[in-house]
Amino acid sequence: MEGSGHIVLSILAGILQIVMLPLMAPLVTGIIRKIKALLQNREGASVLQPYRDIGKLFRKDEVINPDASWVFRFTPYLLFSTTVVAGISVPLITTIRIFGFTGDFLTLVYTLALGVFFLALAGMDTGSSFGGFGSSREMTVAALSEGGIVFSILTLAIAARTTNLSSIAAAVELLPLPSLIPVILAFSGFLIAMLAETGRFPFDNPATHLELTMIHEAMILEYSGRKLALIEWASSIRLVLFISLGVNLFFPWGLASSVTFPLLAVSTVLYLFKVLLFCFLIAGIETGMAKLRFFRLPDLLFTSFILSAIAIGLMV
Amino acid sequence: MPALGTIDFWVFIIPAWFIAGAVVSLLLTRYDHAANLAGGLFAITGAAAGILFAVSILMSGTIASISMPTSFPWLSVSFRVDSLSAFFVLIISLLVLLCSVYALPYVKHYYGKYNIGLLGFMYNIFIAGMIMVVTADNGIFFLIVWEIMSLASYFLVIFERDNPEHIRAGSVYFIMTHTGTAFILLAFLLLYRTTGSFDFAVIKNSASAIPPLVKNTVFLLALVGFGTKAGIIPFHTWLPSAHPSAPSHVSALMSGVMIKTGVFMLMRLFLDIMAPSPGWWGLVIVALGAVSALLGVLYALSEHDIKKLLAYHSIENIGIIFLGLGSALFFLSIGDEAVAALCLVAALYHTFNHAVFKGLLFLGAGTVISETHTRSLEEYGGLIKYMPQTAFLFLTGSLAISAMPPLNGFISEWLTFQALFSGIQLRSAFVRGVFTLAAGSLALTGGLAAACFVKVFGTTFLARPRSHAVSHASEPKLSMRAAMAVLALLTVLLGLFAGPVVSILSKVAAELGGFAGRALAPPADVWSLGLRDGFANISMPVVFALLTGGTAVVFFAVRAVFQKGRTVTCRTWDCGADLSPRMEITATGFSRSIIMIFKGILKPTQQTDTEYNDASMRYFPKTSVVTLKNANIYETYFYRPLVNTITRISGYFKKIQSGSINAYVLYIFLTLIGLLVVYVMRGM
Amino acid sequence: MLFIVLLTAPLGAAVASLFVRKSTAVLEWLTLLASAVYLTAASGITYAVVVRGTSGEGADFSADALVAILIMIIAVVGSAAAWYSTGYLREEVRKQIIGFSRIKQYYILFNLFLMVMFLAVITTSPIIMWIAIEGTTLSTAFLISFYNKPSAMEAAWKYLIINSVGLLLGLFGTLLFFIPLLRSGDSNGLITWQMLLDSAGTGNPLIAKVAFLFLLTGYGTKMGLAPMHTWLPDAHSKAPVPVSSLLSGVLLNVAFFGILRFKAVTDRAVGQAFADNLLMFFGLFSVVVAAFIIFIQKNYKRLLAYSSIEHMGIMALGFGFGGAGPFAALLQMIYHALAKSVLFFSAGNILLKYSSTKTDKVRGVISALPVSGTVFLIGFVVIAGIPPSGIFLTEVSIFSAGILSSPVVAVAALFAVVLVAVGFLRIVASLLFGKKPDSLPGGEAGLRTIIPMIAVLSILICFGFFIPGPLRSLIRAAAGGR
Amino acid sequence: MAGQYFEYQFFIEMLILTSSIFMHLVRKNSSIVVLYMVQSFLVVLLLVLSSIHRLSAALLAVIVLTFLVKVVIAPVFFFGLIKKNRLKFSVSTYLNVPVTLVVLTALVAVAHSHFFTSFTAIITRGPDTLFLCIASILISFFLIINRKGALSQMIGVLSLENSIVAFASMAGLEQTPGLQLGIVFDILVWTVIAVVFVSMIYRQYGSLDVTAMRHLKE
Repeated sequence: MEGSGHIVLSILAGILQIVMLPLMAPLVTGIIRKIKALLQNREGASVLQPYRDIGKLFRKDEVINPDASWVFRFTPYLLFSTTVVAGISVPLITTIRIFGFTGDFLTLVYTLALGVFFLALAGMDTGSSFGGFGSSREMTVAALSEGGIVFSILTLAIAARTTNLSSIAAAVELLPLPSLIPVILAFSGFLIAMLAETGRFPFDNPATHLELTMIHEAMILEYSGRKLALIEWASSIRLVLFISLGVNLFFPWGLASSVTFPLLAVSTVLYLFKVLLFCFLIAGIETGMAKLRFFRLPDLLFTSFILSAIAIGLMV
Repeated sequence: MPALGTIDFWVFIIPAWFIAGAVVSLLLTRYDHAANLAGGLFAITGAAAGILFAVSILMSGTIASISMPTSFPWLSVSFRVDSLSAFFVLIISLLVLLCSVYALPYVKHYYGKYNIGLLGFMYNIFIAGMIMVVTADNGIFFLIVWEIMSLASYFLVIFERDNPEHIRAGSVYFIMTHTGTAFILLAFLLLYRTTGSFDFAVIKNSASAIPPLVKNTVFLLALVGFGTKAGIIPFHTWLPSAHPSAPSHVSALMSGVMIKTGVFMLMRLFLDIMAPSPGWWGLVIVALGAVSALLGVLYALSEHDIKKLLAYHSIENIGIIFLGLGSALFFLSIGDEAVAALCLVAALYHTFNHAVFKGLLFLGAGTVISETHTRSLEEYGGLIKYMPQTAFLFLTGSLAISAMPPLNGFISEWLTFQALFSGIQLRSAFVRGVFTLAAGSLALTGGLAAACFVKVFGTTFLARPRSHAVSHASEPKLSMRAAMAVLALLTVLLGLFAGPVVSILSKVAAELGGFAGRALAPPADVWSLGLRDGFANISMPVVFALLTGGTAVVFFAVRAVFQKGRTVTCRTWDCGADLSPRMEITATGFSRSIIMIFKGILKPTQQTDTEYNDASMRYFPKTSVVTLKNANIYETYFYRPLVNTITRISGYFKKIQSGSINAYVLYIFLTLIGLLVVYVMRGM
Repeated sequence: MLFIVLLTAPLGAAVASLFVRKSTAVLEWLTLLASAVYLTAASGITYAVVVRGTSGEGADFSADALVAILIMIIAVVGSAAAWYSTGYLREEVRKQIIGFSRIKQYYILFNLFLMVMFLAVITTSPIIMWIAIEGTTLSTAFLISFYNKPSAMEAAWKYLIINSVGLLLGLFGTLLFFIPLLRSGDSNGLITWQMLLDSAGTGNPLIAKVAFLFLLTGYGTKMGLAPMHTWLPDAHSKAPVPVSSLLSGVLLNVAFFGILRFKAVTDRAVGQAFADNLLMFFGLFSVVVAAFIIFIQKNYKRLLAYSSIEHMGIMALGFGFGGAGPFAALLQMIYHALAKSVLFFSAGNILLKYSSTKTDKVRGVISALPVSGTVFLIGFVVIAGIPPSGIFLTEVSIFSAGILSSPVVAVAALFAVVLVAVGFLRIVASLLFGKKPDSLPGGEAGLRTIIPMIAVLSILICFGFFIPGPLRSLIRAAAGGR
Repeated sequence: MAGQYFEYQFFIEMLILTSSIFMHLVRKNSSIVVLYMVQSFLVVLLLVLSSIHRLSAALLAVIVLTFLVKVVIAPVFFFGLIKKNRLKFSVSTYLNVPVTLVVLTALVAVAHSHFFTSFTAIITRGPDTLFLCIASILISFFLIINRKGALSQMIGVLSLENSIVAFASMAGLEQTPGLQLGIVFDILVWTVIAVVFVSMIYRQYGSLDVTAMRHLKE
């Protein structure tokens, strides 16, 4: 009886693991927008607005440049799928490895990179000036931020003696107090790199279409209709994916260590709460900070890298 | 001579077959087509035999060897093929097979212009040289075949000898590789001084008697010598100019396998013959690897010549191989054989992978070049519409080299990362620092490589044509596409079946590291691949399935749910002006931001040429050309001063030949007096 | 008998040529006939040496293994050069550079030159050897000034004076070697090498040392050891090409032969180390000087001359290092003689085509002269010691002898040799490749300028891969019993 | 050994050395040829002295021939050359007279220094003669270095040869007559060739100044 309940719960957790991120992603985006609006003394749109946007885009006709090749048409699907596949690896509510074969953090980073690779190609595919420089900037930032992401998670991996994300989360929870200093350092590194990876302030402005400042938006300028919808959705999943990584790797307290219903319920609530806090953090940063000039970004990214490297040095 | 049909016989017959092919090709030199066919068919059959031979050695685990004495006492024609040699024979044969298939139609455009018989001769000699290099068992014999390989490749580099640029590239190549050989010779001579033999087996048996100072000197000499061939920074300067000068299928071989022979010999020497080694050897190699990987990719980014760019990526990938190799040496020195096995597997795996995807990319580049007659990225564009299959294959190669899952580049890079992570967990702060920086360099390298290949693929195949060069491009001959397709398939298979590959490589590594028989290899089966004590595990089939399946599901789901969407084809809004190719981003423009970020390392020089409509009123420029180049700091701060110093010294020596007969007689006089003073004084 | 034939064949050709009027063909036939004769005679003598260990004729002439090697070198390179001369000079006549009287003078001196070289190696008397080597200077002086241009005069004059001075020092050294014999009262009659060897231990070692110093300086001048080498590039670059090939490939070896003979005596008198160190010093200095000058050389004939200096230096090193060195050095002597003549022949064809020895005036030789260009390239590979050439093996074995006895010298020489290859390649690449001038018609001059070259090249390549047993034992005997 | 003539030999050798030194000091080409003639004559005298007790017809023939070649034929050639081309004065030297003298003194000192003391073993009585020969060799050698004229260089080489012959005869190192004949013949041919060359050089360059021949420098 306990066995069958366990299995049922496991399947449930597995499904949750797969669908939770895609489903809640637009909401998180909406929440951040809302908080930002409130902080900026605006009323802002509803937190559900992103769902409506995506839905509307899905139903719209699309326009495609005749110069575009199959790369342009194929990219949104691949991007969406890589983001979702990457999301499966992230521990959301439990430290148990639900899918035993996934969860390696390098795989996660590189799977996400695959999406970016194609997105950058798609940006160049239509031959417009915007798309090209958007790709260039995106790849520049992505190349530099990859080190920060890898290293900040590596700090934890070394402490945990594993590169599996769920196991890292489980191990970090048990770390002695002195080890928290490197964890905090690594988190600062992670935060910077994550903002870059998800195209937030001070790296990119997700809400702009000004040619001088945009990176991500420039690449996808040619997209419309359902392809745009997929891309928008994927980027919001990407954001919540990184938020989840941040909250569950660096602050894993409350993650369910076994598959029982009460534990799962508590950890789900805790997880959502942590994500909400993180949303406040991001919104705060975006409100309090100006976007940096492009050539100032590398300094910040190298800072992230160095912070994580120091953290590794401190972690024995 | 071993009996016909035994495995030892094949050791001898495979190189002999290539040499026969070389001779036949040369004899047919008057008939271009026959020479091409002969050279190609001999290479293809020889390579097929080589694959079978290598696989049978790898599978059976036997060691094939033959040795024939020669007229010279210290020289014997000795071959010995253990699993490491067999592994390299396999890589070489595999790439040779595909490149030769590719070359059959490719070489046609040289008909009538250059000597095809000679090409076939040099090509087959080159292959025979490579095969013999990885199977030689005597130092002098090794040096001979090593130089044969270098010489043949030199002639292949200058094959299009009317172009002064190729001649210059060839000269630099020859000079550097010959100097490198001198370092190798010196290393062997030192070993000979202490062990009294040039035979690898003898040296290995008395390796423990070599004094540390000699051993360390040999290490440094061999590192310089073989590092030059491998193209490790700072000895790489020949590589970016030499590889592009050769015909593309040869470039593929040079980049894909020839430079690996340097890696092979480093493995052979340090892990096998001279083992055990002190820890700092490994750290030096790791550091060199880290520097080469990062700088290689940065130089590649600032390059617009497609073949040069690929050549720079070879430097990068050799750096990655060095990371694995160096870590293996280091872990062996501290006695951690299990991790050493992992590191070696990473190095070997990446060696294989790089051969496959670099071969693919060079063949692809060769196709593009032969269709457009230019090597400049700035003149391509939109080729995906003229040659969709080539584009797809090239994209596969690009993804593989950028370490994108689920292709093969990812898995070896993943293994290398894991190797470095093991180093980071060590106790010594210094060692940890080295490994941390190396891992950082690798992480950065991966990202930059992806950026670079976005640039290459984007500017070459996507968007609109940038020049007329593209307009007459079309798909190449079937066999050329087939060769590339097989390589592309291999990038997938090598990624998908990482588990079985790793278990084979583990055997090679175990034999090489001297810990055969102990189960130290990373546990691997068809489905997954894990590291000791569960540090990490990965399942490539699942990653593959998820990515392909996921994409398919998304695609069909979206199709199914939103059927109503209409797709309109319409030009991009162009603000009223015609969209022209000049509005597309250029290769230079694409990488400019990265170059500027790393300007401390790359030292870019920018040159702007502006032409105005009106001489007096400089408000409306007609054209403006920005040229972004990297200062060649090795040239400026090392090679150029070196050459200048030698030239200056030569100037002093030249003054001996002053032209004055009185001075000449005076030399004789002074020599005589000087000798008398020295010797008669000493005799007293 | 064979010894007499060896000397009379070229002498006869020279004398007979004196009486030839107006017919170039007769001159050519005389020389070619002589070459066939002395080639046969030399082979006969070598065969006798291989079979019996030595061969001799009366008290005056004898041949041991070393002599056999040298007469074979002289005969082979000499007859190839004779053959090549016929083609080369015809071509020059066609270009109206020279006339009949010149040709006649050429063949007379050419044959005399060969005769005195044969004499120098087969005689049993050191003094006759001296006279014969002086004879080489005299017979080649006018060959070097053959074109009667100011620069050729300059080269010839320098050649004459420097070599005369050197050889007089050699004479003085030779005479000093006789002192022990004098003490033993055995001064009547012809003094032979054997007598010198027998008496070597009896004299004052200091005198033996001084004698060898004079001798080494003197014969070293002729051999082209730095810093006494100064005449060599001038003479080689100004002489007609076949003569250059003989100077470089043969004459230097004959001078080295003299030094080796006396070294054997000195070794017995004062021990090996003395002469070994001297040879090492001069050898290294020659290699280094040649290497650096080759690095900035701009004239391909001078380049070949400096390369000869380098190789003489390496051979000296080989004998200085001991161990496996002498064997390898003698083998290298053979390789070098063959390779250098091949290189000079092909350089001659280039010169005929382009009329310039300056490297910046010559481009695209491979296109203009496919055969000569290729041969030049192969010659370069051989002479630069790049595998699979035999010189690579001999050099490696010299270095491996050196790394055991004097590592520093060996390492220095190794890098100098690399520098030579580098400098050589720069010139080879600029000569052979690239586009040939459009105004230049392609095609070789004629078979007579090609066949000798190919013939020597084939011998060279065969020996590079396989050394026949008799030759090997010959070299071994020569190296051991020096 | 010709011991009884030791004083004469010493005296003659002294004169030979003096003639070598004077070759450095004279300016006129004809004077240097005369000096060479004198020196050759002295050498012949020395040969006669050293072999007087075993004088044979063959030896006499050699001596006569040597006399003919060195004292008669060679100078005749040289005078003819000088006359034909009106080469009265030789070209200058590198070192001026005082410095030359200093160098010569040094060379004589070197010859007498302990470098060559072992040569005392050759002649037990009166090694000084041998040292004079060596001094003469070195001084003749230096003549070739110091002089810029082709003719002077030629004489220098011949003088060097004279000094060596003198040394050989002093030390009792004469060879068989046949060999000596060979050497003399060699010298004769050499002289002829050198004279031809000198006149050719004069034709090509308009002077005998060897410093004009400095084109081959690479």
